Amino acid sequence: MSARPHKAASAAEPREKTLRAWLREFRAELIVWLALMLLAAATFVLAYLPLGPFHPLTSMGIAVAKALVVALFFMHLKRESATIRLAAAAGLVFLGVLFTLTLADYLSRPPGVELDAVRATRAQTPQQP
Amino acid sequence: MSDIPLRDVRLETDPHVGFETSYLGEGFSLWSWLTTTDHKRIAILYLISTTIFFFLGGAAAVLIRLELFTPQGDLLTAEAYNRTFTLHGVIMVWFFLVPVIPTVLGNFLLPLMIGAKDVAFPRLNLFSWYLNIIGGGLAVAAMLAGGVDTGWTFYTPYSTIYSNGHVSLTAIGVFVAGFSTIATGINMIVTVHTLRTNGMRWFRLPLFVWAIYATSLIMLLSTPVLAMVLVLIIAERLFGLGVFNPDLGGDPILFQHLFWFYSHPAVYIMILPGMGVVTEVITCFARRRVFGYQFMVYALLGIAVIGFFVWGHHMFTSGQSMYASLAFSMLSFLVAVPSAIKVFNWTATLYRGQITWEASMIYALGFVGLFTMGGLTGLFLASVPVDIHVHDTYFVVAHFHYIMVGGMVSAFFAGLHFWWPKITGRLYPEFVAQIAAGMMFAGFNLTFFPQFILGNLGMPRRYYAYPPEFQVWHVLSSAGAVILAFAYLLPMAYLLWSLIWGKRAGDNPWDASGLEWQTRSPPPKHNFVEAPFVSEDVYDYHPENAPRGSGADDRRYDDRDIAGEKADAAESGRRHRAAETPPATAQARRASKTREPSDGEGR
Amino acid sequence: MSSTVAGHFHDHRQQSRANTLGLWIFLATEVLFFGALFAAYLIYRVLYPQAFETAARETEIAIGTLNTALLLTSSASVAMAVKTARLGQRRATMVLLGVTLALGLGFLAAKGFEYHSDLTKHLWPGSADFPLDPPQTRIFWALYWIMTGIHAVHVTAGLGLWAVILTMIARRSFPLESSDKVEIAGLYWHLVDLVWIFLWPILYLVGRS
Amino acid sequence: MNEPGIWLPQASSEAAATDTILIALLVVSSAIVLLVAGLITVFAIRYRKGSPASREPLPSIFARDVEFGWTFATLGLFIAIFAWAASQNITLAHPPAARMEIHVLAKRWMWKVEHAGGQGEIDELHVPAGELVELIMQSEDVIHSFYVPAFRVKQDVVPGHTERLRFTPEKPGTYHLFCAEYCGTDHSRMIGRVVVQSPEEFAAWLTRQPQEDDLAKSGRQLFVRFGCAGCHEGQASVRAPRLSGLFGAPVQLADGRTVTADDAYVRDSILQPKRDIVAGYDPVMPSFAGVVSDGEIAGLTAYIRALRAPADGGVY
Repeated sequence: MSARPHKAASAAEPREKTLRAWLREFRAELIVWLALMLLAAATFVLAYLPLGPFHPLTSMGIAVAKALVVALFFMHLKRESATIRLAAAAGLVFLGVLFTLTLADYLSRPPGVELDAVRATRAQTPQQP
Repeated sequence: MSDIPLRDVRLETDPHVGFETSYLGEGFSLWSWLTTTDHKRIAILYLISTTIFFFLGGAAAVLIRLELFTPQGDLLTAEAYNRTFTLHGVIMVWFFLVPVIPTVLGNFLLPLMIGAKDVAFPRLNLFSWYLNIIGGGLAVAAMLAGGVDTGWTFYTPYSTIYSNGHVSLTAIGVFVAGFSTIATGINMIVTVHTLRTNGMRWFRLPLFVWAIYATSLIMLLSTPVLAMVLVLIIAERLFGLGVFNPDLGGDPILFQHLFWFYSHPAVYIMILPGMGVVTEVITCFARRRVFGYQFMVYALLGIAVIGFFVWGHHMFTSGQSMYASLAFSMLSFLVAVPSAIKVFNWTATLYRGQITWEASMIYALGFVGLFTMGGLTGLFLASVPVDIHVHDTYFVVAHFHYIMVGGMVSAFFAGLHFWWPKITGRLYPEFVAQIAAGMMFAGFNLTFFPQFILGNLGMPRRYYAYPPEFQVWHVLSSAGAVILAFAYLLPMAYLLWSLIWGKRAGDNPWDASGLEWQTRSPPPKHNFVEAPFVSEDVYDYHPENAPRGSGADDRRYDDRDIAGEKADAAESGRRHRAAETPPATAQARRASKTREPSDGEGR
Repeated sequence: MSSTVAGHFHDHRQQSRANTLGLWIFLATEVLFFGALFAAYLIYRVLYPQAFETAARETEIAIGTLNTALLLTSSASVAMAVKTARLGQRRATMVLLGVTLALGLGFLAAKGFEYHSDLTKHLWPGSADFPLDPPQTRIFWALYWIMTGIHAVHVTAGLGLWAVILTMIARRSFPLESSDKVEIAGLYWHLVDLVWIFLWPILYLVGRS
Repeated sequence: MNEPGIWLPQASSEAAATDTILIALLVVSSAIVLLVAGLITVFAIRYRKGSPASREPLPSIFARDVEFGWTFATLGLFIAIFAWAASQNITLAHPPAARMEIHVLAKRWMWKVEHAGGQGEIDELHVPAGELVELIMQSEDVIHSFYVPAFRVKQDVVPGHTERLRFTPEKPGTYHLFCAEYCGTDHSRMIGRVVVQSPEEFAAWLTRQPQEDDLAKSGRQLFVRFGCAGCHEGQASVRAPRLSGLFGAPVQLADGRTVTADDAYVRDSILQPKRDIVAGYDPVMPSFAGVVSDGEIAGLTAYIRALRAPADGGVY
């Protein structure tokens, strides 16, 4: 994303900046912005389609894509040093640990042990596994 | 005790080097202390505040032990007892055990040990102290206003629906103190990453710096989850936003998952700095390099990482699924392995050393013994069937007190005594200190070993009245507590005494290796008159009558390596001196000149 | 000029590296701070899928989507502001930060309006006449109020930060090109946007098909 | 039950299994502690400052091999202990059907036990020896924990969950029952007894129990448990109105009104005692709102209704 350096980069650039010059200067950011808006629109549309069990998969997939776009381009993670990338990843890794081990408890509860409210709701909706 | 051979301590002979030119000398007004950004002064502020919290929590502990002297509760009512043990838990965990070593010894020594002028974000460091004080103030205010009776674990639904104590005020206090810990963590990690002096490679860092680094990792990755759990408690109590409310289908076990995801790594936040201090003290007073330096570093990082996988062993009896319990039990056994490695390495460090018994060495070896017992009883609690029997009994109370009081508090006292000459420029009275250390070790064992037996007999935790057959063990424990209380008061007395009447310590009274001992004590404001240069490995000790050879622990750099480092150090020294204009007086430069390693003639 | 190299750093590069690393570590703590909430949401969504879908249908999807657009655009304007700040273009940076402030305030205004309409529909879990049937829907709405509430607090903090930086640039109290204030605040703002990127699908788009 | 020893009797089959692992861990741990403490003292004496012992540096390979050695030794030892401890749990994965199911209701500061035949007990549990018993436990308010040290079993009772605890009592006798999870003010009073009887005795005991629980009798126990007896009975220091013969009689109130003491009056004076105060008494009674549940108020009212004869303060 190397934007061409603007000619008169001094503080007193000409007052009325032409739109085309402005677009050319921020070409990179505008492309990224457009990508984000498209992804947002996509996830919005997909939410209304009858995807059934695939809903969480698609909505989370697109959200992760948007997050990566913002992190890599807007937050310049692409050119940061390894330590900073490690710091960025550390939060997510240990969040993953919290998710997986907590889910391990809830998903592996045998039929007799789960919450009473859960047993009640599962009794009412037989087609739910 | 007096015939034990002691190192004859080299005193500071030069009268006018010392107080005036040190970090303590440049202004003693209240304002200069309250707005200081000097990491050494902030360490002193933390030392004062954590000591006050320590004696506040300790007073609650004495009350509890006196109450349990008799089977039927007669000193306190049930309500008052519940609020007392909650006060003891909250104050000790969040305002003494978690902050004390990283903020007192860590703040003071880390920049010195890596040759930096200050921590990376000095103002954030001061802000962290203020957060700690505000949080502590709120928690103490909640206690004075009537206290909390939920225990320091705040288990729902009791804490959110049924408790009528000041839960929200305490939760806000702890929430604020949590951000103080996060601020310290950020400061320490960035300092170690960016401010190491030239030659201070990662594997030349002293193990105390590694311990603080590993602790900061845990602080940063676990405290936010505690902050959110406290927000959820406050949201449910004040605004009725019941996330854990069983009537709505909420699950109190989910609260326990989120709470223990913080609270188990928190116990590693408490013990890792202690391990770092103990390594420094044992290597100095055994005059030997640490045994297996790289294994010790990987053990520290191993504990920090695996410590996040094991929290489920607090919930074996809570209705957590049996398969998850087995998984957590397995991971809990794994996390015990690095601790075992460290204990064996400390013991091996003593092999073929020149061991002397200064007070800090007594505390350090006491730490190794008591931490071993604490860690091994952790194995009992990690195996599911045994934990089902002894969970929530005094066996657990004894286990975590062995690690926290026997381990961490002994390590803190070891560090306090070891670096006292560096912090204050004064020497404490050695003989009295040895008596206090021995008394603390004896008092501790008398207090908490009977509680293992109580736990095995089934005495539950947090009972203020108990069946009469447990009384004999409680009487022993309460007697031990009195000795322990006295053993804690003694150091406070003679350390304060030494501030005025103590002998003046030189730069390096213990003849220890490490950058902090190469500058003056108490150190000047910017720590070093000229940037120190590191060329040898860390812990450059070797026993008195041992030849310097090619042995495993005397690894020498070959000449090409040393020449290369001297070249780039000279170049960076020139660049550094150009950027720095300290008013270096003649004596300051002479006193802090890098001391030549004394070949073979050691004291 | 307050942004010259602080005493204890050797040079500017070391100081800005320290600031960036420190901020990224703070972002990791923020990820875990919101992460605990996402963990609670994940568990309850797995336990009560039906109740969460009936509850999520009641959220104001129009305002939610508008807010997403506003925040994404403000993220772009911040990225531009960081670029112009590094190039020292003072006027362009001030304009872009002004746009960011406007978008942020728009977000808060829309959020306020949405909260108002939620309250008129008694969607507050504490209230007696909570309209939705299975009690677990109250857990969804409790999470909704806590998540969006704390996120709004972070947005407000971010806007405060931008306002301070904007006035400092206006008063020329620090050299624009050599300071990384704008970049550091930008990183924080992008995180606030990242959190919303995940909040929006799980709170508003659930149960729409 | 109360001979002070150092080890608990093994009163259930689980106790024997758990104790073997406990003792094994005790042996291993004391071995390691003695090893470490022994080495430290030996080194401290042998290598004290100025002692003649040799200080040759250790050969480098020696350091590395020893390090790997004890790393994998401890790893292997710990995994072995885990496998052994876990094996005992795996057998619980698919449990045999328990013939005897007892319902336990935990509520703030008492255990309500109900046997299959409807016999009710408070803070007591009678079980036959040698038979697999399954407790089906629920909590009415906060988290409690059913803990019988002599059986080495413990199970938290979490509100919103139905917890199951399975054990086989072996040795007849009376054992402690504790609440192990902190549950509020009288957490330490929420204790009781587990009585293990031979099957014949147990069957006899079952028949002697009244089939359906006598409400007034449980009301009496509540009357004592909540401390009402402390003031409303005998020569209490606090002046409080006598309740015998109260039910159905008119009551003169401090503000001049007279009301008949019916169910509603008893209920109100329990929940909001300050509302209508009996003439001649000062308003010292604490409110029991949130402490006493509706079921208990019904029990207390039944008990007060039974207090007809004014003589000695009531029928037990």
